[in-house]
Amino acid sequence: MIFNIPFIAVVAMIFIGLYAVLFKRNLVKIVIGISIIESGVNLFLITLGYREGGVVPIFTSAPSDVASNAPGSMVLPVPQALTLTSIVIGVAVLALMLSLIMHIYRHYGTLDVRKMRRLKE
Amino acid sequence: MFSFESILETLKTGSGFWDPLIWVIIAALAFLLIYVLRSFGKKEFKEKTEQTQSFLSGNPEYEKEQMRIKGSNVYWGFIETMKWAFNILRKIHTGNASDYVLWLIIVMGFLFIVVFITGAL
Amino acid sequence: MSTRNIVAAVMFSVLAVFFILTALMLSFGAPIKSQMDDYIITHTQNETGTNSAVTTIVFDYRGFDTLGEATILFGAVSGVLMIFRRVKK
Amino acid sequence: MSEMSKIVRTLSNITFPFIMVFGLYVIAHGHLTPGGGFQGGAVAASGCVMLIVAYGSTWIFEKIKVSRLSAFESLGALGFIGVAFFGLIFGGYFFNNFLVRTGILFNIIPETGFTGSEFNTAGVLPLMNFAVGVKVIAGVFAIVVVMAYASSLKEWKQ
Amino acid sequence: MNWFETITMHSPALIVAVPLLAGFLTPLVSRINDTVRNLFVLIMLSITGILIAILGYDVLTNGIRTYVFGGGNTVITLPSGLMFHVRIIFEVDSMNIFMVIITIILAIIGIVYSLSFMKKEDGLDKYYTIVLILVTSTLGMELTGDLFNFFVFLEISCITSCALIAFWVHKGEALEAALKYIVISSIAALFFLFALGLLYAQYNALNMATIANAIQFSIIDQAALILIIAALTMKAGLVPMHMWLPDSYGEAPPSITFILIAATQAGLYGAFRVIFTLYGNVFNSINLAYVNLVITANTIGWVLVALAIITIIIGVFMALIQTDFKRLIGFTAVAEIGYIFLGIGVRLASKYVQYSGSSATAIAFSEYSSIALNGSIFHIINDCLDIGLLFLVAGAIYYATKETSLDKMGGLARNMKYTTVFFIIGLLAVSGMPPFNGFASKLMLYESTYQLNPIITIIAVLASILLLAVFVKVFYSAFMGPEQQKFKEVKEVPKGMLIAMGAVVVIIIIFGLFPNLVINNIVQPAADALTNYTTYISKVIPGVI
Repeated sequence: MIFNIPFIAVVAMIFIGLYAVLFKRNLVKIVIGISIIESGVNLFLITLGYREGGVVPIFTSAPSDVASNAPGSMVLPVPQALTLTSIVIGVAVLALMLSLIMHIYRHYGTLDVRKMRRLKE
Repeated sequence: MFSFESILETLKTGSGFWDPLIWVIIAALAFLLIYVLRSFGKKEFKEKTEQTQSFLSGNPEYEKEQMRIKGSNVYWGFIETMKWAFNILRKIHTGNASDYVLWLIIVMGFLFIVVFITGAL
Repeated sequence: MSTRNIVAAVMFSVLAVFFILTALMLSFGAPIKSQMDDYIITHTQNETGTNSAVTTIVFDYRGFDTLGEATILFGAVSGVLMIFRRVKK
Repeated sequence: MSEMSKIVRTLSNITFPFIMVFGLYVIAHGHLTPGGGFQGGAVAASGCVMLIVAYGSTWIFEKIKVSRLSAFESLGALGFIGVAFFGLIFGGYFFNNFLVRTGILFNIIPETGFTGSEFNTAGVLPLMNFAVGVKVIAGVFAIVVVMAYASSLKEWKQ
Repeated sequence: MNWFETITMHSPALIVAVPLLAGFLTPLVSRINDTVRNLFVLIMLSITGILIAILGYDVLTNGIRTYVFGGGNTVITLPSGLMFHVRIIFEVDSMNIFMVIITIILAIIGIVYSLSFMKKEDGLDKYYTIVLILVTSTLGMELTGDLFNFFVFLEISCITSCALIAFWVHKGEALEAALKYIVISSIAALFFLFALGLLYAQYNALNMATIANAIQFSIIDQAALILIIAALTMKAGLVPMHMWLPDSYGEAPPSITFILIAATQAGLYGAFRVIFTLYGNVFNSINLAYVNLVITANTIGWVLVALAIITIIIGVFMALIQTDFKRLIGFTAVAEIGYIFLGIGVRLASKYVQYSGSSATAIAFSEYSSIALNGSIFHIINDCLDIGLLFLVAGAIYYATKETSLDKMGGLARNMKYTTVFFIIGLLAVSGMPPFNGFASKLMLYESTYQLNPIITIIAVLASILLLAVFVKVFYSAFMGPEQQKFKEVKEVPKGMLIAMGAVVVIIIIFGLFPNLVINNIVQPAADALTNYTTYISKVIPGVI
């Protein structure tokens, strides 16, 4: 149980982000919350791939004893690759959201999410 | 893969069936019947006479522009009767972005409760 | 404290409880199964001639994901440039 | 935003080449060390963004055509997908690593640890890394230039 | 191995790669001039359509076809007997083919429409680039057999749809709709990624068939199922997560909305695939080993039925009080989504166990469940065509009069004769009037739902009648009535838009008059591919069942 603290940290990060999305009114804070959720999910993927006492799965700089008894001595590489993809996706989403927010501030004159309600009913 | 006979089959829907070709034939017969009935109409009807004027209890007829009903006034009675339902619906549809996320969270929690209870059985 | 905030807080905590329940079921530091990753680590040098297993996955074993990733960046750049275009009204 | 003081500009002039060289190093050694096209491209693009901060977005926007940047980006993306299509043509499968174990280039099976022939490995991966690096530099730079210039325009000020 | 064999073998990759290559090339091609760019886009999409036709013929005749990216053997077998995948695999069965055909039809018609609709706009090179990438992402979502690849394409479709919804940047509402859409769909996609990680931690695999082979439905699997279902139903627009849908559909350019419908249906396809294949052991298996999971399947089925009924009611009622033309059609699109989910729910809820005494002897689906599934799958394509046609008509009216509010319209039937005829056909088709295509699928849904529970059927039929009432209101206020002064010199829309709308109308009439043509040739194979999920697994993992 106590060894699941990394996963608890992941859940904490995800829900901190969700708190920002649900209860904050500033659009920029909502976007920050989405980035925090995404960091939590990335941390989750990385944490899944950890192996007790493993090293980074790169043979160039690996010590000879580690490379000799691979793969048992290396962390899982697939979650790291997935995380790389996920990070770039997050960058793209962030850029698009921020540029939309700039335009919205120009049109609405405010960043309050409660005033951004021309499309209701 | 493609068979021409399958075009003319009838669609079996469990207890019933549906064949559009029969429907088309019946519709054509119905239109023919309508035409026959229409041909029994009065012959002395004239266009552009006072026969075509609408009788508004002696009042002069408005011009066409004012006699038009706007789109939001159609079904006024129905909407007025069901006002309680429409008020609830209007209350749900707040155009607030974080409310959209809140609905996602609500559905997620509901599914968690339902599935964990039934999955534990 | 409006009704919306009360509902939000309640569902928020319910979901948090379920997430923590799920997280406590996982095992940290000792993956349950690792056949795919072991295969990749042991065969990365012979199959793709790469010393870095992560780069092997990113560009060779799962290269199509990386193409989609590049497509996402491309689409984001095109979208930003389209949003910031000069609109003649 | 307007340009900053002369100290900042001089220091950015001095550090800019080092940042670019480091970014290109990360791109080139993507198949040997942690890093790769995306990371190195991000480093190099951050160097370009430093120039925007130092010299002001309007100056950069006049110096650089954004349409040319987007053309560069599509060239990088075309290089990436082109390598994949070459894999379809030469190797018989989409995204096939058709260069490894052939006598052309990047074809050596590496040894563990630092060996003399380590750079000449990994088949088509260095090519993909380079294409992605070009793409990321151009893309991120274009995004930042456009957003900075738009935020510096007058009608965006309330 | 002649060239046709080669093209057929590589077509799953080429179907995704060709529009993607076109999208990367469009910024360079558009530097020449506009006509070359438009021709280029059309030709590339036509090539994709030809490839889809080849692949579809092959799959419908020879069965499932797989494609391994990067070559190598499909499945790695360890000495211990473990079998798994390392590379990304495209696995194409009849359901994928069905969805891909819908997507390419909508994409080509939407491009033809936008060639004349968007002629006066600027920034068109970026527009066509992003449209091509959106079509690519939709095709990829519908072809892939790998979960993480599905997530990547989901994000691509999210980003490109958001950028296209915000195309009219001078309207604040468009930006607002785009921001709402990207906020909720990126959060949903992140939850999808979290669920994917849970499945990866369990089975150390990302391939759908591998996970479906090993699925155990432990607590972690249940959590993953919940997160994935919530994310994908949000993508499909199920109530109460539907509120982004009328915003986006109403504010995007109509030619974009026509393609966005295909992207929405791709999320729906993901829900189909997850429920019926990835969790096939739970919802789809008649193996007595899974007898204790029948109650879970029934529960999920009834939840889906309830949500579908609420979806239908809310969609129709909200559509009744709208005054904006495109937003009204958006709410009716929500109602149509409800009909599709009704079929899935009936299928899941009709699973039952036969007991002899106290011991279970067999698990079976009621015979009407297959009809429900057929009707649900058939309704997908009808929904796309009908709602799409109505959006195209709305776009034509906007093109001619620069108006979307119903209060300001009136008497348009005098000047726009073809558009009026097209709207009448779309009206009758979407409200399920015979002999158009909406009637056949809705009839199948009604008949199967009636055997599950008559009250649900009554509500659905009443909602369908209300749908007709909604569109009669639209027809009266937009086309009928006395002629308006400001619409005296309104012209009929250009030929390109008329050709696009006419093509949809022709397809609608053919589907309506010969429903068996569709059901026997593509709908029934798709339903079979969904129901026997073991063939899907054993195609990539030999020796299973």
